[in-house]
Amino acid sequence: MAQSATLFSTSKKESRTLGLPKGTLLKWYDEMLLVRRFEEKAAQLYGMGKIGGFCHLYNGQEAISTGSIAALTADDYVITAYRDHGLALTRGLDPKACMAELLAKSTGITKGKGGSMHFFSKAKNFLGGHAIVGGHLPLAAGVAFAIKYRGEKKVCLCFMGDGATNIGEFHEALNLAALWKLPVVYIIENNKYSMGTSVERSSAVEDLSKKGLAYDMRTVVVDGMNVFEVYKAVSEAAERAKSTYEPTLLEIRTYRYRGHSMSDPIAGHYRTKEEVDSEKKNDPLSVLSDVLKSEKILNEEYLEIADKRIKKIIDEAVEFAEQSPEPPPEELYNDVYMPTKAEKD
Amino acid sequence: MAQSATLFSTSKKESRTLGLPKGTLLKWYDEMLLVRRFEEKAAQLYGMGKIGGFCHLYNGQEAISTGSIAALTADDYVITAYRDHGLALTRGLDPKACMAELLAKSTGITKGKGGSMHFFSKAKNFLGGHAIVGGHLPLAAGVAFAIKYRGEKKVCLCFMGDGATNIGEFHEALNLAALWKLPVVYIIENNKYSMGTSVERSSAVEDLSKKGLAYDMRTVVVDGMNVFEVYKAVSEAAERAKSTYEPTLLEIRTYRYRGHSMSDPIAGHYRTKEEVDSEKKNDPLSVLSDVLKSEKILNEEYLEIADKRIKKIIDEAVEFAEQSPEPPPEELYNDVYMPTKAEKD
Amino acid sequence: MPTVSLREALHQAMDEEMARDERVFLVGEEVAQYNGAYKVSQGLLQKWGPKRIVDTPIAESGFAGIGIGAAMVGLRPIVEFMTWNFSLVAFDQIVNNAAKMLSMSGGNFNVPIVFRGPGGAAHSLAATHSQALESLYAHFPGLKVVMPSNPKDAKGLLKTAIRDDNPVVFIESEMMYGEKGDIPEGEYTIPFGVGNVIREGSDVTIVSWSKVLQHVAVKAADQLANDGISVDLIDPRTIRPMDWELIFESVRKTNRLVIVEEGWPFAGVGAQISHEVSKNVFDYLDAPVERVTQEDVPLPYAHNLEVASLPSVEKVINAVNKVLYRE
Amino acid sequence: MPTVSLREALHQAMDEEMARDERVFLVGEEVAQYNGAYKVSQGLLQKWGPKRIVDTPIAESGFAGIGIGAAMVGLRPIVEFMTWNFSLVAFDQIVNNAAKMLSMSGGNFNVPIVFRGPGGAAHSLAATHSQALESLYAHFPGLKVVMPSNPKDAKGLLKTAIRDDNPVVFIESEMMYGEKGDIPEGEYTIPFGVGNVIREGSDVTIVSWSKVLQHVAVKAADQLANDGISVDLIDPRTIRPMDWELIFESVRKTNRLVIVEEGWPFAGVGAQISHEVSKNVFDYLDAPVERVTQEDVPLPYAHNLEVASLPSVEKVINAVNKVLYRE
Ligand SMILES: Cc1ncc(C[n+]2csc(CCOP(=O)(O)OP(=O)(O)O)c2C)c(N)n1
Ligand SMILES: Cc1ncc(C[n+]2csc(CCOP(=O)(O)OP(=O)(O)O)c2C)c(N)n1
Ligand SMILES: [Mg+2]
Ligand SMILES: [Mg+2]
Repeated sequence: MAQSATLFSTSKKESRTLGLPKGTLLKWYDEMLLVRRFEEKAAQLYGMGKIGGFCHLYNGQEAISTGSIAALTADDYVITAYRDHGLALTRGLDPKACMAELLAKSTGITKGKGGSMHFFSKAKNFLGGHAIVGGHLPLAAGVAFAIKYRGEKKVCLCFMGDGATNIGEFHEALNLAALWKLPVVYIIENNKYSMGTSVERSSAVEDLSKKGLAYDMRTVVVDGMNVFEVYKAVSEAAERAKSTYEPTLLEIRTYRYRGHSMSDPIAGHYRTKEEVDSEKKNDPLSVLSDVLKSEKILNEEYLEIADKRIKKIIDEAVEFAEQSPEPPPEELYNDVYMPTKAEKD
Repeated sequence: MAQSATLFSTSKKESRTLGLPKGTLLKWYDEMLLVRRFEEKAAQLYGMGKIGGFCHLYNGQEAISTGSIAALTADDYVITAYRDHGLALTRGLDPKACMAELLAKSTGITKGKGGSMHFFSKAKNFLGGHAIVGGHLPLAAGVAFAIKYRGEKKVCLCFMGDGATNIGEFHEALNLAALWKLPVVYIIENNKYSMGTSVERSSAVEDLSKKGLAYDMRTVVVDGMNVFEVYKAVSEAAERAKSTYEPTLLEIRTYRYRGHSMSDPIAGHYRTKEEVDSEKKNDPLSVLSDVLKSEKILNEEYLEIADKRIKKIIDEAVEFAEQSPEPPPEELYNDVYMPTKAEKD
Repeated sequence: MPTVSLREALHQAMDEEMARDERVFLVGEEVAQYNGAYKVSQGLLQKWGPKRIVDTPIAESGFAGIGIGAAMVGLRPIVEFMTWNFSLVAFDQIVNNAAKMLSMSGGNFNVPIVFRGPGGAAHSLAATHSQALESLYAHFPGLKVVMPSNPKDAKGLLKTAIRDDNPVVFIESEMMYGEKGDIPEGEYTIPFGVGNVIREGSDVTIVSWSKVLQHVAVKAADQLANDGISVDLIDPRTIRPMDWELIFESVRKTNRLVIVEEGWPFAGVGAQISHEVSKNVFDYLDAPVERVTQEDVPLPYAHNLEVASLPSVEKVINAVNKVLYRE
Repeated sequence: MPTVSLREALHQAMDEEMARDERVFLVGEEVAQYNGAYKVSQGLLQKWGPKRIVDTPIAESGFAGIGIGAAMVGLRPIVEFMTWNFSLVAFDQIVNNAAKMLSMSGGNFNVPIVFRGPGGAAHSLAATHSQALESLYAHFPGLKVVMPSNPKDAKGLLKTAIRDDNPVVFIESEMMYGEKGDIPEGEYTIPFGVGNVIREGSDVTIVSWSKVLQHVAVKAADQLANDGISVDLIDPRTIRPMDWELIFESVRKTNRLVIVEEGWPFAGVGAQISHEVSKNVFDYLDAPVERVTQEDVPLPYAHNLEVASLPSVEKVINAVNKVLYRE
């Protein structure tokens, strides 16, 4: 019952690169590589004890951040869960500020307040980074409510994991979004596991797209390892939200390369090394670079240069983070309440 | 996608009275009449200020309590929301104790602790009477969990209103019941309104049976004004739960004659008097008595006698309640904690 | 000065703020077409239309969260809970998403939202429907908690709450909706953190708020007055921020304190007041602080037990006699 | 006496009670196949099978409610919250369905259930994942609240909790799971409401529990001892019921009280202890009660701010100096 994206196949000349300009395609590759390298560096720094708390990496899911964000304008909104580095970087949050946040520095994206799970940027309409599973789903409907309230042509993308589809707020948020026709796109990043629990052990329907039927919500299943597929599906859903204020549910199938968080081994408890390795054969970066190679848009040499360019960005980010001061003690008492006129008079 | 009940049409000689013994059919009528009269009396006493708090009457929904409870054995469990008088009486809770509860007397079914919204009886496996919408849905799954845990051949019937299908616990409870295959039957008493809000204004799907699709749960739509239809559907679902431990979702369509609670007028705000009157033409008691008449199982004279018999039961219940003492002051401190061995040693 | 009911005062505050600021809207169960379960929003749908007066399904987490999300991007929602008891299914949204957003986002996003509705016991609504929950919400930094005791304060404080840039928990009383009082002509607001002296006195300080202030503490103060005991009766009006100085000042004068609250005793608001007073004006206290609270039990349905469980004039007078060492 | 970690002690308690009573089962996220997010249930699936060690989806209201329903009909569930922070989405189930069932049903149905998991801050988990919530749960009559500070107490109290016929909120500490201590050989239980004197002393009473007792209060007491100040250090072990007499007795002896808790100050457990002490042993107090709590802010991610926000040895020593009027 899950329909497949049609906007491009119908309204645009169909090609493996969707007729997108070369610059865009190369930018996509760079974005995905940046996320991949950022996460690898984060893992390394975590191992060195320079990053604390929980740290959930995005490796393997990079096609989703790039394909989704590419479908948005700067005015649109993005909100996600704690596995937020990839979407934040792709949305344009400064790698320096993101790295500084992981290192708990005052120059961090939230001044060291939120850490890995709580990236936020008002300037980029990036609404977090939320650590209570499902808790941000109603917020996304609220953002969409505001868009419609003001009669704006915007959309809110709300990302969640497969596990989040089993909590009550999923039901309440999707029912309200469909009932009130709110311009929100709910995106399930189905990486097959919620921590150590597979989809079939946590959801009565293994085909998560069936959950859209309870809300008569348009639902599409998407290959999350192919950035073009993600871009097509999210573009259509965003377009639809902006033109008709109708919500869409996307189940984007992907895979998490790392453990759930840094404390969780990559394989063993609940999945085999073989499974992880075979999933990696379908790596989103390779999928993209192979297309771009065969379309003669890039070559091996480009890849090497890109690698260096990204490495430099990461190194600079780390250096910036390392050299930044930790938050001053008085920072503890800031941002608890916003001083308001009401209180001052 | 909602399948219709088949157990009887297939496995039993089909007849308008399902081949049920005369005694059973007459008992059904008496049960439904008892509920109807009990509620009318409650409304009267509420008007006289003898009943306090919230009081949600069952008038119009009597075919559901009788048809459902008739499908159970004494070992099965029943749990519902605050609109609980009908199911409690039909399950066999003493009308005297129920009326005494409404009058807040020490002889009440919960000694005056719970009132109208919280009827309970351990002896009858009647697990309440719950006033937080949706809050009892997970409890029902828990009761079913215990049945399966012990390997018993029992079922738990869980009743809820149409409005309760929009709250998160509906989603969590049904997903868990389907995922774990628990012997519970979730019964939506769809009386078209949650307080003043119609189904189409509260649910993204007006056909509530669609909500079962998100859990691959067998779902049946039932005419709640026809006690035979209810009996057939619940019998099948109960049978299925006991033999396979599989849950079922029933959407039983009915209508509430009175206002939501005593403070809510019967019509005006959100529904017209015309609507109420036309719904009443399909009255569950008449539906049953008409069948029984045409089948020559009862006649006008029987109805008059039954009326008297039931009136007497109600009058005695009121008298018992009126004459019972209010709870003694020290009762306030009972039932807060259960004294346990653990604490005594 | 016009005389209006608490219900009308709250209605005026919402209506005036909606006229003043088009970002303000009201969302909740039965607030629109039904005109409010307790009629506080009577007529607002007609006046402001379905865009700004929004009925919801029964999904407290969902619509509380929708309010928070809308507030993050600049709207100013008023979220009505039919009663505060039902906020417990939206608890995480209020104490995590609303209370901590400004801090967790490092100042990126504030949440200008008002959660309002009636709290505490009404008549015979039994255990789940009769809870006074102010101490739970006041426990969380990031939230403000407001509990008006009369129409004037209710209007002025609700307008302040709607203009506040932080999440505000605004707890009313179903049993007071019909109670009338004078309010000033025209526009006014009342700042948070500024308490009110209801009765000036010298023998004993009583701190109380919301319904029990009017239904119990005031009556007790009057009876005590006939008895020659003068009560300094203080209404903090906002629980968080609390007007500590006003309370300390009073205790420095009377040297005796009784706190009257509707909630349960353990870790209630009164415990905090007792601690702060003992800590800050220790040397002025001539007697241990006494608290009158609900009995430490779930509230039963039966009226006689309900009355026995809740604070009463008699309990307050006994407490006052205790701190005055009178028989 | 065997020496075991807190984790092992809790594991033993569950394992022994499951052997003793087949009605006991464990349900929660990752408790079975994953052996527990913090490995408290390590090996239990292998030993007891999937019928009694049950993995759940992320649906805290759902599985907490399943536990309550199962308990109503005679099973004895242990519901594990991966951390107590996540209990906030199941709050209504715990404080209404579990806490009030016995009372609302007029004694028809009791709820013998244990809700357990780690509470409080670990390391840099930020605002939503670092909450010490004991005061919220202790506020509700019908619940018992247990907070062990060492392996011996943890095992004995958890066994008592599992055998208790009422809902028990059992709050552990992630940061103590690996900490070792001696436990008695074989079968034992520890009753609720009986506190423990950790250090005998005469100059000042310190009341503290769980992690901050071991990580902060004990260290402070030792430093103070070197400084010639003898601390009577009390671990109530259960917050509700509270061993009031033990605390009063100590204050009658030392005339001074400092309460050290991890939670926020406003209407915290410490406020209740401060009030009860002031009220019941007023004449014995030579100084106002001091409290050391978390700062009144959401806990930030940055380690230096986290440390600055939480109770510390230095803060406790300052508080002790205050009640002793020392510089
Ligand atoms: C309400 C709640 N319960 C439990 C947790 C602990 N927890 C954090 S992430 C997680 C798994 C989520 O899995 P999924 O939604 O699939 O997202 P993914 O990690 O795969 O991206 C759990 C159980 C939580 N943060 N919030
Ligand atoms: C969580 C919660 N929110 C709101 C309420 C107030 N309330 C009580 S009954 C009701 C309507 C329920 O309608 P429905 O589920 O259709 O049951 P019906 O009354 O029609 O039998 C509402 C909103 C409540 N009791 N619990
Ligand atoms: Mg996942
Ligand atoms: Mg209904």
